[in-house]
Amino acid sequence: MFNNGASNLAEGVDKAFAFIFITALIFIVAITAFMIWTVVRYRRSKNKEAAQFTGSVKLEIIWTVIPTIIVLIMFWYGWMGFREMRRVPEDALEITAIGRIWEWEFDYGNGKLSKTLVVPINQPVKLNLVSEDYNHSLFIPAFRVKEDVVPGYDNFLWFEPTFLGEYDILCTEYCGLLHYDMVTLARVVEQEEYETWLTDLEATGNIPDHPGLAVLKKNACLACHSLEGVKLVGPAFDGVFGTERIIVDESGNEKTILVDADYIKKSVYEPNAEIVKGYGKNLMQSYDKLVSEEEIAQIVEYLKDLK
Amino acid sequence: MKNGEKPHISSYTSHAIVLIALLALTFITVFVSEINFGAFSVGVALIVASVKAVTVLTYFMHLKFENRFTVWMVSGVFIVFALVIVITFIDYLLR
Amino acid sequence: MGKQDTYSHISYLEHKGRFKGIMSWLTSTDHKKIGLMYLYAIVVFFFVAAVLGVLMRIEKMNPGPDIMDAQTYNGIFTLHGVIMIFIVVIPGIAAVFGNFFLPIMIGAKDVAFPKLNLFSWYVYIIGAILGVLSQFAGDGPPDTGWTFYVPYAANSSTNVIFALTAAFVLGFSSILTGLNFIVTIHRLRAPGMTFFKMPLFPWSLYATAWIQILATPIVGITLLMVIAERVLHIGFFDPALGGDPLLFQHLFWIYSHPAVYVMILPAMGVVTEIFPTFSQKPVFGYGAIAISSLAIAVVGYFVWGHHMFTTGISYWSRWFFSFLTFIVAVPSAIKVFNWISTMYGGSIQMRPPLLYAISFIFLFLIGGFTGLTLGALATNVHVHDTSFVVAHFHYIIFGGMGFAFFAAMHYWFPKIYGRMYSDKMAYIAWGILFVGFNVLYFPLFILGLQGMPRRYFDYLPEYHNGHLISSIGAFITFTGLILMIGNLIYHRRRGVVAPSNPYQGVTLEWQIESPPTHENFETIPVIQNPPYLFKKTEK
Amino acid sequence: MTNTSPGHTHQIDSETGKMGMWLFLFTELFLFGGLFLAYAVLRNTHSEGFHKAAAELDIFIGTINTVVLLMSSMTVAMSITALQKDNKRLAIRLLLATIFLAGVFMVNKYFEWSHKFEHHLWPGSEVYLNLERSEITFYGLYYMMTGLHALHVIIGAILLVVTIFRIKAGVQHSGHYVLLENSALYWHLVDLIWIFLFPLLYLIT
Ligand code: HEA
Ligand code: HEA
Ligand code: HEC
Ligand code: CUA
Ligand SMILES: [Cu+2]
Repeated sequence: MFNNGASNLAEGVDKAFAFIFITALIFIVAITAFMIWTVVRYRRSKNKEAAQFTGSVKLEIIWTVIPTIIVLIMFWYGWMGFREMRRVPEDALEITAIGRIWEWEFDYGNGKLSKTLVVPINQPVKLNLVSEDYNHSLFIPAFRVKEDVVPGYDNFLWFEPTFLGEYDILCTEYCGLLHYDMVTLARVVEQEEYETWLTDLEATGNIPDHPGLAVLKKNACLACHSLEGVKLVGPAFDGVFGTERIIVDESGNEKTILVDADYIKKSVYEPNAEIVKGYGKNLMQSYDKLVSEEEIAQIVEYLKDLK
Repeated sequence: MKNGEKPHISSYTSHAIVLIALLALTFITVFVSEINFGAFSVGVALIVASVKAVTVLTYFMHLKFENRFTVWMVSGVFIVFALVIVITFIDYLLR
Repeated sequence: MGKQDTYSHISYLEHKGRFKGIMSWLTSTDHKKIGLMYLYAIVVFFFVAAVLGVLMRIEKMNPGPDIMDAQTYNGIFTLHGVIMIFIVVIPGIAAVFGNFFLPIMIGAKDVAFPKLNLFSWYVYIIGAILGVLSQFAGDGPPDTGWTFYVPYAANSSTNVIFALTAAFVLGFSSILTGLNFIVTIHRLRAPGMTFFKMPLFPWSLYATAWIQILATPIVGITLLMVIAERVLHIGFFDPALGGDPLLFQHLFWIYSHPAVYVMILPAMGVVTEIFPTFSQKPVFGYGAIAISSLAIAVVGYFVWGHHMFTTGISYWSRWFFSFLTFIVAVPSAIKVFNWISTMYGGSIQMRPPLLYAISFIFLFLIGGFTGLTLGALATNVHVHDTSFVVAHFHYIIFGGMGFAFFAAMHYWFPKIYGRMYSDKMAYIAWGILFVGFNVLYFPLFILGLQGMPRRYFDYLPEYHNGHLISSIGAFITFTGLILMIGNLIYHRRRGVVAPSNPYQGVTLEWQIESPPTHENFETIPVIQNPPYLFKKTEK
Repeated sequence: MTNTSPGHTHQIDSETGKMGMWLFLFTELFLFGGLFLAYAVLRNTHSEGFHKAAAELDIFIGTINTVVLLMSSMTVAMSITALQKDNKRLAIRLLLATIFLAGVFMVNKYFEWSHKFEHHLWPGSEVYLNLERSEITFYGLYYMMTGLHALHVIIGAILLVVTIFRIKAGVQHSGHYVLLENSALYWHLVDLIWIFLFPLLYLIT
């Protein structure tokens, strides 16, 4: 294909593609050439009288049977390439890939979490796919693997990287606003390098978060609200509590209000009622089903301390 | 009616008989559902329901006296629907 | 029974109903006027959606935000998809040319239920208006993509309900049209016209109508379920409430795959009419073409799962759907071979409709074979939800159904309006359109193979070149389309007066006046011969 | 339905009308079909909860309603016979009986639903959302299926009322009764769907 396959599965995919592509090329060129030839050869100025035959059972059978055989071969190639993708070797390294709006996270067990995928070369890797909210899809073009990350389903994929390097990981199931930005890297490294990397990886997953931060993480608020003063989709969270804001209410009037517990609650339950000036409407959805009042209180506690 | 052919007129009694049969089937399912057949209870209930449905179709809905094509259509449609269910379950049962 | 009308030689365009002016159209139950009303509505909506398409291309000319933000982009491709699929191509050929020519081609004076026919047009307009309203009313443009995948569609804060209702209402209109056509074909064929003496365009409409009737209700109820889910938080699909997100995809594609054959079958019917006429030769393999339409309809009903190969459906389910997907390709192949054999040995007159029909085959081949790439399990894993898919369906919908639509417009234009368009302009427009089309969509295949996902507002720098070329193609296409439509609009009133049979066609529509009279036929013809007989049988 | 466009001055003949109706019934069938499919799938994944929740439904009311609908199906079928035999009065009476039975059905439904509502069990309510996931799904289906069905009962009854007026006006008579046949077909469909809803929702516990 157009970039070299960097996993063991690429061969099956590329073979199926090559067969279909070549067949297609032959048929498309042949049929187009035939059409052009007939149109020229039998043009009215040269061929006044049209022949009047109406069909031929023999030809009909030929062009039913031959395409049937060809498509069955295509099907077979496709199936063979695919069969590999579902046969996970026993010794595969298992990593959990978590998809949430709009980031990937890879759980190496024991609380070791990483935003990029690092895997050793020539080692089968099985990714268990977990979604925390909507449908996502984990796609690594260079490895020719893709599988949807569907909430409530235990999907998986596996591959054995065969070349060192860095490869894109993309999300290919539409998941809302920053779907296009749900991109990260897969790094294929030598076995030793992998081991040192894993040892050095801090087990952040084991340190309990502030309960408020846990709520923010669980609901992927941080996809839009940074904790470090950066403006993402929504305003940054640090230092908001207790400051003044200009907001635009539903009838378009501007008001200055103080950020307090009630305002935060309202922002979460009815985000469109009062929009912070300078931000778009309808970007943030209501969380009234997802975040309880208790959890809001925890968020408020957390934001109070966040300076 | 076309070609002056006479429409079939079903008698009142035949309708009454059909009703009695349908009621009998209803009571049978209700009764059977009290006994637990385990996994089969769904099957039994659905079979009885299908029998009832066919009865309604043939007698009340006059399929028995319609032209051939209507009968074909109706059966075809039910087959298509059954296939849709079966094919969907290739996914769910073999997962 | 009833009073006997005297036949008047006034064309349907001038025929006076109870009302005058625009009301005479809006209240007319004449299938021809209804067909034209669909045409005008569809053309308008096509422009709207096409402009949205061009906006997307401008945005993607360069990486990074250029003329819009991500939310707007998501709204735009959703509206583009919803309009194009539900408002433009699904009614498309069937509602426009089917309405206009089906009764004429089978020797009837109208469809079986003319009032219902008018009613479906109103339902269609209501649906279309709802679709447009979704942009303005409530909480902002829906941003789910035309596929409305749950859980996202159940949670998005935008105005999804409007779009869902619109699709539901439009589906209802489509069902009623299909119902009307089936009954018309069964009950109103001219005396002597058996099923196998019926022209092939009606045949394709017949197969289409069955799909419309048996598939559309499923998506209807599915959309209602999503609405219920949003309004009442019923847990059908949302896993947070115990639902099953893949169930939604099954239900959605049970309709939406067959729907793609609703788009393409009438298109195939159109070109099947065009090849014999311009070759002055009976269609090759009449029976095979007729039966393959039904085969596509029947088998095509059961392949929906090929849109779900990577969602985690069971191994054997993937196997089964892939297998059937390849099987449906065979009847399409049969048709292609029969079309090209129809030209072989003919006396071919090259005119714009034939040119469009030939380019239809070319583009359909590319779209079809890339469909096979998508249908093979291994390759699907790589190209699913990349711009390869986008290129596939633009080739097969715009290149296939779209070009067939243009072919039909040129072919039947003299019959509809009684005027001729300019052939020269039509060729120039075709040239620009054809080149632009390929420049626009071919790069998307390559991008997709490199891994460019679809529905991406922005992209990684390595994909820049392809996007740039594609965007340039959009402008070329735009020019070509404007020329083509302009040519037709201009000559609608000002063209040379057309004879009743400018291309020496033999099907019934060419045996009556141009434009047809209100009653279509002075006397209902009695059919003795097969439909495509260019020379007398007695030698 | 009569046809105003010239050249079509005849009334739609009964075969044409009936065929249209059958096709329409197919679409109705598939409309419910989608729900049946959803039922099958969700039941497959949540069988425990479905059993538990179904046990809460009142089999008695369900049975009564089944009997009522079957009877109404018979009366409407008999009404065709009556009209064919030119017995206009009997035909109308049988239709009235059908509509009455439809009313009984709806009243039962009303009691059944309001009983649930008294327990604050309606889609989206607090109680509802605090049920087990699988029970939520069952009740969702229950409300959607019976609700859509009830809507069809109402439409069917309206159709029957219209038919009565057409018979009274003499438009439908022993020589021409497409409308009666079609509304009867529609009514049977309502019955047909209930025949499946009843065991699936009430009996399978
Ligand atoms: C008019 C509409 C139309 C038509 C006719 C088709 C026709 C086909 N489509 Fe396409 N398809 C779409 C519209 C259409 N499609 C759309 C809109 C989508 C995207 C939906 C979305 O996600 O938004 C899609 C997506 C789509 C997918 C899912 C991709 C994905 O998301 O992963 C697949 C997978 O199998 C597929 C396959 C096919 C196949 C095999 C055919 C076949 O019917 C093609 C058959 C034709 C030929 C094969 C060519 C002619 C044959 C010959 C000349 C003979 C020689 C042939 C042989 C020797 C084999 N299509
Ligand atoms: C009939 C179907 C159809 C047609 C014809 C088109 C036509 C076009 N589409 Fe298509 N498109 C879809 C159906 C269609 N599309 C669907 C279903 C999707 C998927 C949506 C989703 O993901 O949910 C999609 C998605 C889609 C995308 C992918 C979005 C993404 O995944 O990020 C893109 C991007 O380039 C695109 C571009 C275009 C362009 C540039 C055209 C152009 O070719 C349009 C050509 C027309 C013109 C250039 C102009 C026409 C003329 C005028 C306006 C002149 C007016 C003249 C007078 C008044 C006289 N479309
Ligand atoms: C899709 C992106 C998005 C997500 C996800 C999101 N928000 Fe927001 N949020 C915004 C935007 C945009 C605004 C500014 C507009 C407004 O006020 O509605 C905002 C505003 C706010 C405000 C007001 C902030 C201020 O500076 O006045 C609060 C508080 C808030 N969000 C809390 C949350 C919480 C808690 C969550 C998660 C449970 C969350 N948000 C998830 C986009 C998001
Ligand atoms: Cu996650 Cu797209
Ligand atoms: Cu498909």
